[in-house]
Amino acid sequence: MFSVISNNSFVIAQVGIAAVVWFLLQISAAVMVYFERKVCAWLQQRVGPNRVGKAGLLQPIADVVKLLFKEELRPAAADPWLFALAPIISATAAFAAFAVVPFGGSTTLFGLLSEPLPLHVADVNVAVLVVFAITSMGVYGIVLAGWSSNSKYSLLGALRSSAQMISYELSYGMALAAVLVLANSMSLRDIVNAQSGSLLGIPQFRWFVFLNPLGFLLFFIAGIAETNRAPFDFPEAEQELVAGYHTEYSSMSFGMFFLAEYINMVTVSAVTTDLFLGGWWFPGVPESLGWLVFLFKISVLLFFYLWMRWSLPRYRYDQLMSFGWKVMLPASVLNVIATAAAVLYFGL
Amino acid sequence: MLFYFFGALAVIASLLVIAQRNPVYSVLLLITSFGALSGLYVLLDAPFAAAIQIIVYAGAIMVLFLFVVMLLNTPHEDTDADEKTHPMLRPGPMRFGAAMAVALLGELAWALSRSGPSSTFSNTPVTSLSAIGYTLFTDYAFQFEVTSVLILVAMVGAVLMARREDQPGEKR
Amino acid sequence: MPSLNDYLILSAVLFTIGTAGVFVRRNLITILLSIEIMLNAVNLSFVAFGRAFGTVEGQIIVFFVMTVAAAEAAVGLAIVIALFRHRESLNPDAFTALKW
Amino acid sequence: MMLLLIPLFPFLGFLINACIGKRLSKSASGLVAVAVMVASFAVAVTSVIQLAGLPEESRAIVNRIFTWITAGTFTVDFTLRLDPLSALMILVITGIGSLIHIYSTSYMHDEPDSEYARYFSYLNLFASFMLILVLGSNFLVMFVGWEGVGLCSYLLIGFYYTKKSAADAGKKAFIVNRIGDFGFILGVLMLFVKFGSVDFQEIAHQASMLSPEVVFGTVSMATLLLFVGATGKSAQLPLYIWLPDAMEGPTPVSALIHAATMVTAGVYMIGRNAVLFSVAPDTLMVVAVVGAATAFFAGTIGLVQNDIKRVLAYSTVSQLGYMFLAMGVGAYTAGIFHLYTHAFFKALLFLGSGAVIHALSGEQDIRKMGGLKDKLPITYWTFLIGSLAIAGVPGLAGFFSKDEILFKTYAGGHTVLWVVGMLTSLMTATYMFRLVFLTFWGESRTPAAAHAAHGHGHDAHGHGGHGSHLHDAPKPMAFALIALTVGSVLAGYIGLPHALGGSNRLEKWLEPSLTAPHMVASAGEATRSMEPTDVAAPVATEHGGAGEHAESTGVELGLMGLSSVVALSGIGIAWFFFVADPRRAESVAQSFSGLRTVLLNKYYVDEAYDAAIVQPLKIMSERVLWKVVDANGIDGAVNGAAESVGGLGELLRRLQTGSVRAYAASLLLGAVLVLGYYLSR
Repeated sequence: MFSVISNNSFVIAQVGIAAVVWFLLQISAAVMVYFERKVCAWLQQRVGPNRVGKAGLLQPIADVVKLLFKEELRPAAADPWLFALAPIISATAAFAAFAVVPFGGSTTLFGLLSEPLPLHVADVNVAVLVVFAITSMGVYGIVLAGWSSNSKYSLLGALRSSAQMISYELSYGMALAAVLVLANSMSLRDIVNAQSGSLLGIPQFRWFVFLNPLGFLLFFIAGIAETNRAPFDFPEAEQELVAGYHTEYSSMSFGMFFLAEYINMVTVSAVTTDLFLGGWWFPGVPESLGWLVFLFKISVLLFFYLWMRWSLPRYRYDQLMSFGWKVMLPASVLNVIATAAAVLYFGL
Repeated sequence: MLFYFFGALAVIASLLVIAQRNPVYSVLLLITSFGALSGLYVLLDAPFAAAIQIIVYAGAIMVLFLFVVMLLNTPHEDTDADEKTHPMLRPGPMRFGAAMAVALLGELAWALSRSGPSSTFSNTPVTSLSAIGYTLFTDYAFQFEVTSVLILVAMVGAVLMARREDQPGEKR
Repeated sequence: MPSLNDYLILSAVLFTIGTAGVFVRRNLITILLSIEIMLNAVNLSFVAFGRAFGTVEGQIIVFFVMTVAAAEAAVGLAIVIALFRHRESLNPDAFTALKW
Repeated sequence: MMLLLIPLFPFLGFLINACIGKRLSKSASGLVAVAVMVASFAVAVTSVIQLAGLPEESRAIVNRIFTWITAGTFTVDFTLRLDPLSALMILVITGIGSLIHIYSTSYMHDEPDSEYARYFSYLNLFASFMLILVLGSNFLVMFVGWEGVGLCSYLLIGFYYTKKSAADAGKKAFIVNRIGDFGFILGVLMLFVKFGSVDFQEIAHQASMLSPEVVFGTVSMATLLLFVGATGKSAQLPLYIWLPDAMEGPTPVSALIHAATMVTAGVYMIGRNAVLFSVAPDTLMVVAVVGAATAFFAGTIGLVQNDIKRVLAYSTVSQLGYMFLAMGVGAYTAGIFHLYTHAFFKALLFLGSGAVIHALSGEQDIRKMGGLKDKLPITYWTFLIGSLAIAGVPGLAGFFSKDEILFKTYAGGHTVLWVVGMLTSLMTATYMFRLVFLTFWGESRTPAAAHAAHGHGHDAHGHGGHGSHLHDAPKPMAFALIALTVGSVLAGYIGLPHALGGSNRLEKWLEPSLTAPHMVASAGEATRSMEPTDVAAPVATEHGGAGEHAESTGVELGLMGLSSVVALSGIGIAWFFFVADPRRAESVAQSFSGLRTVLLNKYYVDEAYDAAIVQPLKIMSERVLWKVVDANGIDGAVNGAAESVGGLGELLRRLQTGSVRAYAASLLLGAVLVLGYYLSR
């Protein structure tokens, strides 16, 4: 099922792509940290980091260095194995999810390759499900972190976040199902290509966000909840539980959670782009430059994330839950039904 | 190769599940074994089964278990301290049951040995989701509906039972 | 390339492990986990058979088994919680009273 | 189906009064009860007329209602059969029954509505059963009525169930009757074994073929057992004891059940099976002796009793003794005749006494009466005539019947029995007039205060309210009294003997019932079959020509004179002691104080029974049956069963550990075994 063409150069290229993706994801985390602080500053009429390097561009590196040189602390009552395992799980899940996300058409790397190479780490015909599965795995990192560190703040945060993630996973999946109905496939690449059709006479503009705006909205909100971002950042509600599930973590293990959070944001944004925003398709842009379009779209979504975090207040927990169960879920179910009906009726 | 890797992983993980005194470890090890199983499903050209194995089992059911473990927070199961005086409650039945389990294994092996050597999978696999979905919603539509009803009932029942009484511990 | 029998043997082993777990553990949650192991062992054999006969039924049955397992887990855990409220224990032998 | 209506009407009344009686007003329920009885009477009369229209050979109306029992070859039909004998009976029952119902409507008028309805429902039910008894064409149907009337008599004796004496009397009557019924049913079974049928006609037919048993045999045994039943029902020695106590019931009940109808069932039964009994001379002898003895015995007790109703009760017993005497000597006609006349005047006397008690608001002790002659003229005159009739004064009903019995006895050669009968009639006249004189003559001994005092607890309830002024019988009672008076005067004339130029129509009328069926043609055979025994001789004479009558006429006339003399002298004795100079009675009583106390205490029979039977039974039941058999045996068995089940449960409980894993283990074991089985085959 791994559609790997058995050819040395291709294998090398494939590995290369994987490596590039892995590296870029880490970089993206650093970049995200920088922009988080910058955007926060702009929204608050501040300058933000500007000491380290030009306009504080080196700030993320400084942060990483700081993290690396901090002492690795572990509470005496903590469960050593799980305490160590939790951040690894989170990070792994975060990275793994991206594996099946295509981020561009195929390229021959300027003729280096005899045949075009599709831009993705791995294409699975049930990619959507795989993404779904892996994100659902991510919850374990949080839960275990909370439980193993044997502190009430951590445990509460863990329980909260896992409950929240499970609750929103439902609407997440339902919104996703609508897209599957539209695209009639589970392979993300197929889904993206299904959006390359023309809409309103504009070619490559048949994005599902237009065909199914409600689905997009639901998916986006659920995605925010999945990534525990504001205004749904209950796992780390500083005012209530010091820092939630990673209260007891320090140094690099904390860094992993940190990393995982941002990579999750990137992944969700990428998936959202693939599912609703037509992936690497943009009117008037050739497929060969698709990855740039893709990058652009992701950036826009990520900016949304930051924007929301620094402008919206946090919900109350019960509000979150009732919203998830009483608004999101029914809406998404309705959305699926409506979409299916529309597909049958208009033969989209 | 992969089959033996996953198989060994599954068996070891399962063994550790029942060898653990700490339910949290048990749950995690079970998740591991589920992961191995889903890998086996992939090898069996059943990606759908593999995916839902992770999503439903690992992603939902096991989280539920983990929840309960954390909620009740009884990490270590009580040891032989409270062996009952009742003869049937002595470790006897345990040993007996274990022996029975082994006997069952022997019988299953026997049955397989009688069935003779089986060929490797020759015919073409059915991997397309549409085929599964089609069969599921045509031939097994009724069963599907019944299952949904079952889940509804289970949900109501679970809510009802887990609901805290007005004065907990009053019923003794 | 493993044959059908290999999968079946694996399934049998897993099933036996689950069975044994039901008996050797003294913790309701672990017992439920063991039951899950048994279910999965059966699932494995189903999928293997389905693959061997080239039919989808194998996976469909797995689907049903999973739904049932979900229901079972939900109800079972609810019962566990209720029991735990009454006796501060998860030992099945603490609930041998035939009526409350 | 016409016959069915006769018992059905009273039963209907019973149903109405029993079901909705509580909601009916007194007048309504009373009206219902009387109406059904009158209707039944009307039907009875019409059917009897219809019967009379039939030729003598086949003078019977048979109605087969339904097949009751079918077991193999043995079938019993619920069949009603009207023949001359039963015709006479139903006329008596419905006729006198109607009168007594009418009487009751005013007599019981002070009862609360529900009690009133209950009373009449019982009374109707009794009538219905009694009619079934007399109309039944086989033993089983008869037995239904037999038991039914027993039940009703129990219910009515214990009518004032709040009164211990009444309740006890009811129980006593029922138990004693049970003893008799036991003998009866045994007799029926024996007859079935012997003849293979329980149908009267069939049995009579086969019996007529038999030659009389010179030695005591099956038939004798069976008939004897039947007679035991008769003694129970008809209050003969030794089972008479319940009848005097039965006076606890309301007086009309005493009149209807314990004087006119039920107590005569035994006599009727013997009459019904005349042919059968004729084949068993030994039994007949026993019957005759018992009858005579009872008559004399009861008479003596009656002499000294002070309760007006008890005196009448003993006289009833005594008169019943007469009837059995007649049956015993084979004078069936005479017995039935006396039964018929006795029904009239004894009912009259009871109703009269009822009127007195009614007037005195519950007073029953004749020593507290007296001087009522002027205050209660109607009652007095009717009562007087009744007494004359029973005493056997010439011209009145009792004279003819009693005289015929005595004549037949004498003619039968039973001189001893005849003497006893004479003495009894003397005593009868004496105690009856003692009653009359003490009650109605002389100066009043009624304590004004006594009314209220005795007003309650006795059967004429609540008369205290009427104060001390005496009132004669109200219209309905008076009507009944007068009607019965007429009856007791005239009833005798249908059986006017040849000696007085009469042609004893009754005898002719009853003949088909008393002889073997389908045999009128060959009556000679029947006659011959009875000739050899002197006992059956009178029967023979009944069939024989007028020649024998011619010879016996002289004797008969002589006896008539004698008996009338006896009757008058009896009255004289009574006058001598109780009117001319009461102190004489006292002195005599003093001189014979021992005998008197014995008589007052009825020969201590009750005490004897109590000592001989009741107490041993009680002790036996308590010491053995209860303390040993029940407590140890039965309870032991029951508890033992329970405990054994419990023990078994204890064992099985070991399996029900409630331990999930134990269950799972057994489950798994089963799975392993099944799988192993299928693998190993």
